[in-house]
Amino acid sequence: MRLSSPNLTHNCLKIALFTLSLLLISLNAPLAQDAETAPDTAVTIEQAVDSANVAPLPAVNVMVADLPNDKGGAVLVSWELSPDDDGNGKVSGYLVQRSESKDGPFETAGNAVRGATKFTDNKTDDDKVYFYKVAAYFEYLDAAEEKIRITSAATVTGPVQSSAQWFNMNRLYVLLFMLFVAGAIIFYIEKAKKGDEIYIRKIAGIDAVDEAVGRATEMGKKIFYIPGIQDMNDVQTIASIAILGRVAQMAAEYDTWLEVPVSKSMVLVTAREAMKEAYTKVGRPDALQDAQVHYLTDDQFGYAAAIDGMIVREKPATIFYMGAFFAESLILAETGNSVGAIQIAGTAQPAQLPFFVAACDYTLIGEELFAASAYLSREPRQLGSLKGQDMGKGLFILCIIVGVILATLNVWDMSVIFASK
Amino acid sequence: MEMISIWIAAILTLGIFSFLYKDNPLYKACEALFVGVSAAYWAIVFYFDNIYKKFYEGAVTAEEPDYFLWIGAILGLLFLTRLVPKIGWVSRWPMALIVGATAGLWMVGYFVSNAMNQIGNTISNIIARDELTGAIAWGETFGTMVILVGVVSGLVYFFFSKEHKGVFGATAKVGTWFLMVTFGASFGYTVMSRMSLLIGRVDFLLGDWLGILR
Amino acid sequence: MLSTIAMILSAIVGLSLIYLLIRTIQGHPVERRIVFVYIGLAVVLPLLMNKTLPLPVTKDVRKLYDRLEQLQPGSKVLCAFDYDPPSAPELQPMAVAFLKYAFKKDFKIIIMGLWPQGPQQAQQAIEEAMLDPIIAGKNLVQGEDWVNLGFQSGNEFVIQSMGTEFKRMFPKDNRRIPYEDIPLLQNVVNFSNVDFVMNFSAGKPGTYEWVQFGVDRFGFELGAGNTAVQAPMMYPYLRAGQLKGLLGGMIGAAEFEKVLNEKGKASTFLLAQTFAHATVIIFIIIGNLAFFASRKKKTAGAR
Amino acid sequence: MRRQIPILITTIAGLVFAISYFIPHDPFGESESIFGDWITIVQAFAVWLGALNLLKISFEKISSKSADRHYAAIIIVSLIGTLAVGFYDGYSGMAQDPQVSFRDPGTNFDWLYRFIYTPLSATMFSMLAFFVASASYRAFRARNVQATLLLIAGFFVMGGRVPLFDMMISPITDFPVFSWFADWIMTYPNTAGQRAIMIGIALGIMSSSLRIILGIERSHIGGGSG
Repeated sequence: MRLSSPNLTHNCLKIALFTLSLLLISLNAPLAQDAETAPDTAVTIEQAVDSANVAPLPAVNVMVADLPNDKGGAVLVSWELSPDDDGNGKVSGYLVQRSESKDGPFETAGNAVRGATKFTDNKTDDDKVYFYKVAAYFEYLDAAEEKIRITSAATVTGPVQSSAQWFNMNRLYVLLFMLFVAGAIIFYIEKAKKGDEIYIRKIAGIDAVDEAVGRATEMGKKIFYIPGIQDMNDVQTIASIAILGRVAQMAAEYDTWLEVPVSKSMVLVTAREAMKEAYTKVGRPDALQDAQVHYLTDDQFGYAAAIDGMIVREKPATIFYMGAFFAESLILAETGNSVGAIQIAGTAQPAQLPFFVAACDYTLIGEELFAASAYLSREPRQLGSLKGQDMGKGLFILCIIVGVILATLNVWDMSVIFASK
Repeated sequence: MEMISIWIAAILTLGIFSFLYKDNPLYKACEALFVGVSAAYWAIVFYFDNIYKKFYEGAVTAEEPDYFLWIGAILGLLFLTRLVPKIGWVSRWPMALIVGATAGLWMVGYFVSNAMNQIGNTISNIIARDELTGAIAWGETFGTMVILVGVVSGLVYFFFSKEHKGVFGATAKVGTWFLMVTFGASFGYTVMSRMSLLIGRVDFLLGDWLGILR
Repeated sequence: MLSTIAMILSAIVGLSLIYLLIRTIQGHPVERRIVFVYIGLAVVLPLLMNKTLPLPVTKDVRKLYDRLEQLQPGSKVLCAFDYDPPSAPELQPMAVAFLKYAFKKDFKIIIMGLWPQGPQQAQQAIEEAMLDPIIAGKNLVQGEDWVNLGFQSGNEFVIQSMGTEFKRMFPKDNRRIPYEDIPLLQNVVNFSNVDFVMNFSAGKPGTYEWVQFGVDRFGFELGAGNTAVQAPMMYPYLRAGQLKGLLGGMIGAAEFEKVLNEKGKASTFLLAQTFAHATVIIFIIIGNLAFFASRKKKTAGAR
Repeated sequence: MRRQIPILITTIAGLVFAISYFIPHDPFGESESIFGDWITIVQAFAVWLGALNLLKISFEKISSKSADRHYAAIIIVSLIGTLAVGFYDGYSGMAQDPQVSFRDPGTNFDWLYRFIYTPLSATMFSMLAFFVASASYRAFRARNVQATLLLIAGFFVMGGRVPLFDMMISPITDFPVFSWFADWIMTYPNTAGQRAIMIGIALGIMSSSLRIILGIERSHIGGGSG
């Protein structure tokens, strides 16, 4: 498991070691935040009786560089710990200072806690040149409870200039993979538009639709179709309406009452249109009544309670739940189950899927909802996208298998091209 | 005052709970109160933390006003045209901005975090070793294999342009098992969550209101 | 006294479940309101017993704790409160325990919210943390030791924008003090200047968004407390290191309290949680026994 | 005009956010921030749209003498009342020195939050505990292999995350077998399953976003297929 970089782990171990010993001293000495120019040389204090009151050694190997892969305005200052920053409590933190000239005057750019080895100065001007110093300091309270800070000497590093980059090289592989998937999706959409056949596998829940509608017809009972509680801007609702079109067609053929209670006015309009189209397709536009699609309420629990009542009163033979569902899923599924209806559900809400799987006869899981909608509507956009996404999945599966084999044989760690920051 | 406040909160709590017996006017009244108060709560917070603090003080009263913010406010006002059906179509402009920006941000965000990084983490030496001693960590090795099999078979299950037959079909079947265990875990956690919420309310009723806890 | 009565009552209630089982197998499932009564009792009775239970600390909680322990005094921690009152029973104990720990360790806390209710929940958590005598003795100052930046609308776009500049999204803090005048925020420009980010999340926007549009773009370290509904979805992130640790639901909160050694609400709820789970498990078993019994009858009848 | 401009806005906004991930340099870096500002403001107005719409619908209900007009009246009164309290607290707090926020403890708005909003919203969701229990009794059946696996996994996670089963076996062993197993399920099979779902969803989002940016998908601006 790669949880952290080796450098970080190393530092973390170090930090953990002296955390305890430092805690006592630092409890009453929060770091100073105010900007002030610290002296260049070590300060000696007359009252300093404690050996700890001698200035700590400075940070070593200070490096400055433009922060890479950014839009400019930032310099990364890094250093190695002061030899005194090793758990004996002689370092309270680091003071980073900067100047536009090598000789100063230096102003505070920021503070870093002890054990830290870098600081990002986000307030630079890309047109200017900067010099930096990193000093270690020790802070304590004197007898009068005054905060005393002793700062180490520091050497000047620089010059450095920040700049913006035109391409974030860390993200090159992301771009390549995205272009592949995007290309595949567009290619297959175009292909489907031209009328080329795109195969989609059978989906269990969809095969059961015929049976479920047939059963309602035999029993002379109603069919309920619940399109979820999201508006038309949710792709799940869009997919649901496409499936509704198909169900409505069957219901029209069998002359079975199909009822669609909705919770958003936009969905009401769209669902009506889809139903009209379906009934017209089978040549029975007059059979459709306005009352078949009706609005209940926008409110989540109000909607669930109203449908609950309908289910108990009317005892439908078949209930479809297709679309975006939230906490109301289990209330609906339980009630439907209690009247013995055949229930077919489909949603891409991972948290609600368990309830549908446990309480319904068939459940379209996640992407199956979209696949079902493409399968039934045969719309080129949906078919092409589905196929293009499959190409992406195929590529990923291939990469995983090849990558794991290579990694296990210690040939090449392929994960580096996926792990992008 | 504290006493009265707690009584009010307790009555509202019981009012909502009365729905468990059956739908009734008290519940409906509490629900209406909830709808009204929460809509106004949101409106107030968005007004002071955004419209006032970000826009008004940034673009109107600031010493160096950021005139770009005016465009945001105008787009926001266009959104309100939805209330007037005749000119409601202009609300599509701000809508287009949000939908477009979300699409752009998500396209990359989901792809990087939920696809690329997850694939990258799945690709690893299946023989896991202890970080300190270098000995083979059998538990972790087995776990890594479980994840590998689960991810691959799950992806195969969500593969739609090939029929689930033969080896491919069998793999997909394994995929459904993993999905079911995942949903089971989710189910258990959801139950846990719902129970916690109830415990929170009962703690309020018994503790803060009736004062019989501790 | 109350505790003894509660114990006796729960024994009686437990026995009555057998009756329920028989009724159900006979094909007369009880009404849902009776089930409601059982759940009510399963929560009320254990709360009256006032007992705590031993709880092993899972490694996801331990991981977060270990990471927090490595932070030095003075470390700046950004705390995003992304939840509302309904999820408070799960998340508030985490937030309180975390704040107590953080203040004791002298972390500098920067609070913000992507949910409008978040900063208000944060105020309540701070109020409670300040009651701790050790913390009260520190005389913490708003603006120097902690700051509440309030809420900003825009969901994931707020995180995205904060990657460049916090100030752009939070020009003033909760008390309308300008960003640049707040001592704690001197030299804090964006995520590169904070040492750790902690997120308490009940949904969307929340940890999902913080990982996608924060961690994976700007490379900070993130720990999270989640509602149990959301927690299972975070495990892939946890394993890939996109999350440094995870507290899941009230149980996660109780474990966190245990590992931080802060006695809080979550630990006292453990017994009630256990009873509630047991009741649900028993109901599933009863329901399924009845289901199989009826199926057997049906197949026998068909023959 | 009605169609073209929204499509153009969608495409530009989408491209800015997608491209700036790869190209941090201006104009992408800066325009991303500017767009971000606008979006936060538009979303704030969207919330106001919701509140005003609620008012409008409630007034309509009253004027049409609908059956639930009494509840509509409660909505109107509580909405306007809360707004009044909020505005009063917000503006009077600004006039004080030091300034007090409307969400600070002790304000009227905070009182509304603690004693009206909190109990109502929290209780609303806590009712799900009852529904989940009754659903598990009456509807959650091991009706097929899939549902069986689901219930078994749920069983172990539910029982293992609390010290329930482990206390039962405590006379035999001190090792928390069940909580260990629940943890194992979460860490390995759950991670695998969630990851497969995640990758699938990521590809789905990628393709729908692509269609939106390219203007192939236009349902958000009230148009069907392109």
